[in-house]
Amino acid sequence: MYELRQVDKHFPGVHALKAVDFKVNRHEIVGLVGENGAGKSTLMKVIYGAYQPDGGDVTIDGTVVRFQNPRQAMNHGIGMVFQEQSLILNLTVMENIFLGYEQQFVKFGIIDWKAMAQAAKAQLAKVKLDIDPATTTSDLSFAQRQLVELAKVLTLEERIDGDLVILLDEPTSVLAKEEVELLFGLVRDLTKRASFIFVSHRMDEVLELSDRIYVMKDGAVVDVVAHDAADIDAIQHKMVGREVDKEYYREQKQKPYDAAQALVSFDQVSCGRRYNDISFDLHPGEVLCLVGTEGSGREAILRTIFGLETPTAGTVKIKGEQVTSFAAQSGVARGVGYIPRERKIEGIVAGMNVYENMTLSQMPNYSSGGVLKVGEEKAMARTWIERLGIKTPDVYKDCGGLSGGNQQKVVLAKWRSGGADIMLLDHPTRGLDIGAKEDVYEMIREMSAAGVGIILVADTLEEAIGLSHTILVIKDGAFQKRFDGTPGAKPTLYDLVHHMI
Amino acid sequence: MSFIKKFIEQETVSRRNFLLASAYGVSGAAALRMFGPSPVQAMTFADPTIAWSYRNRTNPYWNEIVSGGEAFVESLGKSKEALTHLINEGSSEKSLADVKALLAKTNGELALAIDTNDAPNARPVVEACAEAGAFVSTLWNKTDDLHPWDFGDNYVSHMSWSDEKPAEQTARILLEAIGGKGGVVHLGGIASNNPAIERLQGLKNALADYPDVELLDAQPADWDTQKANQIMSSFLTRYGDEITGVHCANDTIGYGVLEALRAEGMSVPIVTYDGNPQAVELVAKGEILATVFTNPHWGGGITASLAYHAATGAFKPSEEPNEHREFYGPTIMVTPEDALEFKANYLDNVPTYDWKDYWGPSNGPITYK
Amino acid sequence: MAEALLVEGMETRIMSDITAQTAPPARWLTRERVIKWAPLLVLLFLVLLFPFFEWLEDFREAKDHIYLADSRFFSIRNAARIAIAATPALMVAIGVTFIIIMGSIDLSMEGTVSVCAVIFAFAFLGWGGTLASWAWLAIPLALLVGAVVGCINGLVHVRLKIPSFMASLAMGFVGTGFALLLTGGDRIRVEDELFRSLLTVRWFNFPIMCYVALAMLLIAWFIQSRTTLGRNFYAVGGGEELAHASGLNVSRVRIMGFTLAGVFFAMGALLAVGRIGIAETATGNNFMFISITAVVVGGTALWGGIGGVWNTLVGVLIVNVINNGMVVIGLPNYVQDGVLGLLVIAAVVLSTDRKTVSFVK
Amino acid sequence: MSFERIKPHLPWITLLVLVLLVGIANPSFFDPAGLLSLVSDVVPLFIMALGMTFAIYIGGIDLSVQQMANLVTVIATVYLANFGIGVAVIAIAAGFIIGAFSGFVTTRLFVPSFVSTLAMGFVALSAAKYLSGQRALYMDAELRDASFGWMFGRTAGVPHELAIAVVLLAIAWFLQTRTTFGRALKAVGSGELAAVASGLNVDRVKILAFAISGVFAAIAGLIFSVKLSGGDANLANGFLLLAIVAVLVGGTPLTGGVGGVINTAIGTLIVMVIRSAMVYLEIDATQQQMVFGIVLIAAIALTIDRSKLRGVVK
Repeated sequence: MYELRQVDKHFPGVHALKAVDFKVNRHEIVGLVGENGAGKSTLMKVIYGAYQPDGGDVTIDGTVVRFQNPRQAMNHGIGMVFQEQSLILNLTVMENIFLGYEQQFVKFGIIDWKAMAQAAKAQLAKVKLDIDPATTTSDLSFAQRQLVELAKVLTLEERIDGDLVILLDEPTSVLAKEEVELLFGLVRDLTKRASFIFVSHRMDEVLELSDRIYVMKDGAVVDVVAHDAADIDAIQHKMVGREVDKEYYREQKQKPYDAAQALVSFDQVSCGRRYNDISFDLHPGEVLCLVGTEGSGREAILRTIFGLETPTAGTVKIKGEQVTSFAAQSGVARGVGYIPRERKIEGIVAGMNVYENMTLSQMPNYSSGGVLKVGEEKAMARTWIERLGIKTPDVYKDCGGLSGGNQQKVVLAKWRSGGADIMLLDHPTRGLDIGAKEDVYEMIREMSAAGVGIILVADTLEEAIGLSHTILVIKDGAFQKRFDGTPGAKPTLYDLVHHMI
Repeated sequence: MSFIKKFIEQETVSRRNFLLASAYGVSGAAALRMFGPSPVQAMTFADPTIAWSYRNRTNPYWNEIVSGGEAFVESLGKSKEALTHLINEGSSEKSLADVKALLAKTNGELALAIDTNDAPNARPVVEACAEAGAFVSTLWNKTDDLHPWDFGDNYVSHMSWSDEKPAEQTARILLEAIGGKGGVVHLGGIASNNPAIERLQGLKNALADYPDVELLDAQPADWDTQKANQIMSSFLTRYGDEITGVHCANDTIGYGVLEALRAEGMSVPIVTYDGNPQAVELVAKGEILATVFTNPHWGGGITASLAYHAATGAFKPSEEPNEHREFYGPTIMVTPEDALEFKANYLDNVPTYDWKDYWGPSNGPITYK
Repeated sequence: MAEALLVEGMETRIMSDITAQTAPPARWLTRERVIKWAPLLVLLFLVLLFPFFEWLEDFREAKDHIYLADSRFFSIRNAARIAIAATPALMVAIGVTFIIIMGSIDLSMEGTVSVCAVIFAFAFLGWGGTLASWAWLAIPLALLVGAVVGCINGLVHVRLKIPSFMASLAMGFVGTGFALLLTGGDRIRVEDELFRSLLTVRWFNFPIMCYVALAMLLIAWFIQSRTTLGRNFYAVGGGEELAHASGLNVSRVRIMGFTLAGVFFAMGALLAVGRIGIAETATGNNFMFISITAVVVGGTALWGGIGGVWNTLVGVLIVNVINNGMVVIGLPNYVQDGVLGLLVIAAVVLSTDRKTVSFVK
Repeated sequence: MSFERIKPHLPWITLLVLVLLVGIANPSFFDPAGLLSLVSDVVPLFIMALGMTFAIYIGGIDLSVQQMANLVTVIATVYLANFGIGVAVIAIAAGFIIGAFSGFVTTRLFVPSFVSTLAMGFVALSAAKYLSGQRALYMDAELRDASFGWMFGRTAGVPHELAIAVVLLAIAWFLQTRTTFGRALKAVGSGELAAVASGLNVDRVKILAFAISGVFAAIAGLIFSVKLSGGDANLANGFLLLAIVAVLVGGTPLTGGVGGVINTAIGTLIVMVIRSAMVYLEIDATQQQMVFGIVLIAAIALTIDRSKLRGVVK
């Protein structure tokens, strides 16, 4: 019903889409996978009208259409649920749902709030969300917001006579497992009324949900597989274009750590309502994974060690010394490195180039008397660009223009080159494609072998299990259980989930 | 709060004495002769550019000044447009920069009439003109240590008004009108402006003879109608019926005060300063008891004329006595009795002045305290 | 310029049952609530503070003085005076409130007010000089002029992609310059008794202009809360790109916002002329900083999305109460500026929710 | 040569075009002595704008600079007799303290700099009014020349004022590009949260930026005071908006992290050219302000590099 034929899209210096054929049938869920930079997001933007293709046709039921902007696409029944949280937080739920389409509730220039609330209620019912439509959006949980976004797109149903195509861009990235299940149930249910295009980095989820899967690589569709014929390894092979390491998490490289000394010790530490009474030790060479649902307190623990949060009770020791003042500066001075989840906001400074970003945390090492030694900075940057295989034309490249994986490597280089021996990794592989993920895993093993203590909040449970020496399960800010992760004796997914929820 | 105020006022007085000691004490009289009377005759020009530099066009006072300048230019047989306007918008920096730009443009062939916006700005303006060989006459603002005779011919003249006496006279009219008892408030100009200081001093001088009248408060209204309006209404709250008279530093302040009183349906005697047409009408109606006309039209014309004629060599400033270099402008008291007559003579029909009678209407040499 | 990032995204949240109703705040006196009402509390505090100083002064001089009852500051007549002083500024501040809610800023008010005042006065005098003639058409004309100036401002900002700070600052110069060009520096008196009854006729102790301002405030509130445009201001301020992606014509909303602000600036001009009976190039002077300060003091955030016209009313009153109160208690004029500055800082500090803002510039 | 390549050079191209336009209309504009004099007269404004650049570079603004300069003109005039050249130290210290306090209020108390600096400006104004006794004061000429006469001489035809400006520009440029502090400023301006997460003491950087802005404003006030040989609480009025305009026209947007002190130098020159064009082209007095505004819109439209205004134009 909805079809792209031989669609091309060029940007200066990039052939982003190469004669892409893409088709969505009624009541179908189509998966779309590919590495970062494979052209997924360009394709999506063409579909929902943010970009106009340079060549080829977009057809709906055989009629050629051309969208100048997202609104025109919406008027043809194409809606988008965004990857980033795209609700406007200071508005109420119903305002968000009908944003841009308030006119239907306006009588004599006056908005009929009651009518809007009623209509919003109906939309929320579609996604089985029972909340007051007048709630301010910032008061909702992430999962609730995700459902509101879906409800917002579903308003197309009333507005459009024809068929609906709804794009779901990484809808599960902020959701916990059971919430994902709920969302999937909902989506399957909704196929009665709409078709879906599902984009995710989580291969298992794509496989589980999709009827057909489009695999993209370098701006072209390289394969289309049906649900029943799908095989993770085969798809990954197509995406990456080479054999994926069987030892995905590099377990063979996991070496025992030195339990004799402790880099970080938490002794009955509490931090307000975020977490309570947490105790553990991190040793040199150890990969310690904090596992829990969103909001269980794992990030807050990381931020405490780095100095961004001040605990309300208990003792924190770093390298034997008790920490009294909690500030990022002192964390850095003690050799703590932090790879934040919000890479683009907290990780790199967009607008600053590669070497400037790499030395940001360690300027005293590259200056004397406050005067920078730019030559040394560049030399260091070149060394690390080579060492980590960072893809950048030169050290002057604005980091905001690098791909996600390379940005992550720059952040890593920043800490590693500064000699950080306690690394805090918050979702380090989030949003990275398989190749980049493997690079990150490789680096974690290298650091571990070099005696760096690592605390990890992983993107998936598999990742946590595969990478860690030790797993701590946390629920609602309280410690639940400690698992040992020696290769061969690793806990199972079920073991962990059992204690998480 | 008056105890705080008293304390701070005492502090101010003692520190002001210190200021006087430091700034005037060392060698106030021995003025620097940077450019000295030059031995060679200053170069004169056949047809110098004539320019007026002033604060802004939004104040009727300056419009009158400008009209005088334009009348003078027309008397030379030129069109009005021949007068170059430099407007500083209340910025000394722009005032100086514009003068410098004009000096560069005219290559020094310039006859400049200027109010430098703020007293300290007069020195660099005059120095720049002298250096470029241009001729400058100043109005109102200059510091006490700066004198035309220290710059040979190039600093032609300075005209100011001694506002203390006329302000004292209007104050007396006000104090008589309220029967010599009660309370008055004063709304002043920008606090550091010379005329603002003198006009308040005039009021204080008059008050010395009226022991039963209290000066309730004096606040600067920055020559601004809206600000005067707000301050007056606050005064009404603080002092209420105690206010039996209002002394304003100029007409525009007076308008704000009148409106504040009108809003309350009150009527309190007020006096103002400047003699703007609108104020004169109000005097005629009796809404203002008195204002002082300083003849800005003549002032604007004669200042330009002095600079121009010195520049053309029609007269040689350095040969004139000091009282022809620094002098007070004329003042005319306008009261309800003579307001209409005054209006007919000076405002409705602007008299044709002899722009070569430089010092006729002037009011004696400037004296320093 | 004023940029802040909500830490919302990084704040960890406890998520239990996905479909659960969001729990209503358990306590009545929550932090959020206190912060929301902080500007009003500051206003109340100030209203009680100045009479205290009056009382203190009389107490030291051993005069009889019952706190509040004998206060000159705390009286209906003074309330009317504060109201008169505040009305033009309130109109201007309401206009700029809409812009600030959008996360933009408008610095063109001084020029716009002057232009509107001057054109109004010319038209009013030219068409009869009294409200009882066709001259009343000067009022809609002035509002139209305000709308046009605001619209040009918005067009320059949106179409030329110049940040609003710079675009409106330059438009302010143009406006003042245009007013000067029209008047040549003259002041225009508007003496019509009927028009001046805005100031001279009082209902229940307050002059008519206060009721006009109140009516405009209600209209602004209506626009803010009951019209699509008003709600779209909040959407744009809360997340412009998201609003755009939702199909909102953000450019149109912005231009409409600046146009609407222009209308309110024109209203401010009319009331300013009504108050002193004079229209001149200087009519707009001093509105810029005072109105923006008032908006911020009222609790509308400069980074957009938060606040509204009632906040602005409170903010304008706070600033005017301080100005009036300082004179009333006899504070020496040269400390008044400094005290105003410090009180403004204090008021903003009290009404900022430091927990939801991670940094401010 | 694509348009993208030209973009970063637009500010000085605009300057050049303006200079040529004015010069063609009135060739006397090209007189070197006249130009030199015009440039040296804009020095106090330039120095103030230079300081303001630091505040804007981190994404803030400093509205206290004009009042700061007012205060310094008074300080310099009042204390010249007592301290001689030492008043420079007092002036700079005053600038630093008031600027740092604005910075403190902004960073620690979360008051937007638009309001905090405006308010601190009022405080400085009060101090200036109090110190001056609300009068225009003037310096004793001999004392002035003994302590600060060197500021206004000429060496080899170059006004010393200009030399001071160049030295200060060089210092500011060095600070911005070659020091850890300058790097930290850029990080704070472009991505404050990442700077925090890199362990930078962001609050200190921001407070210092405002303090530097205050110091430069104080130096501007001092030079202006010496130039005018006096001081009062309104002497520096009219500087503020022009200083902001100079920074913006130079191509340092209010969003921070882009542009810098060299841009401000160009921006100040653009302002100077536009302003003196009024005189050179004999624009009618009542039209000057309007023309200034219109030319300004055109200049800003030309000079700002929109691709670097990350995200939306607000």
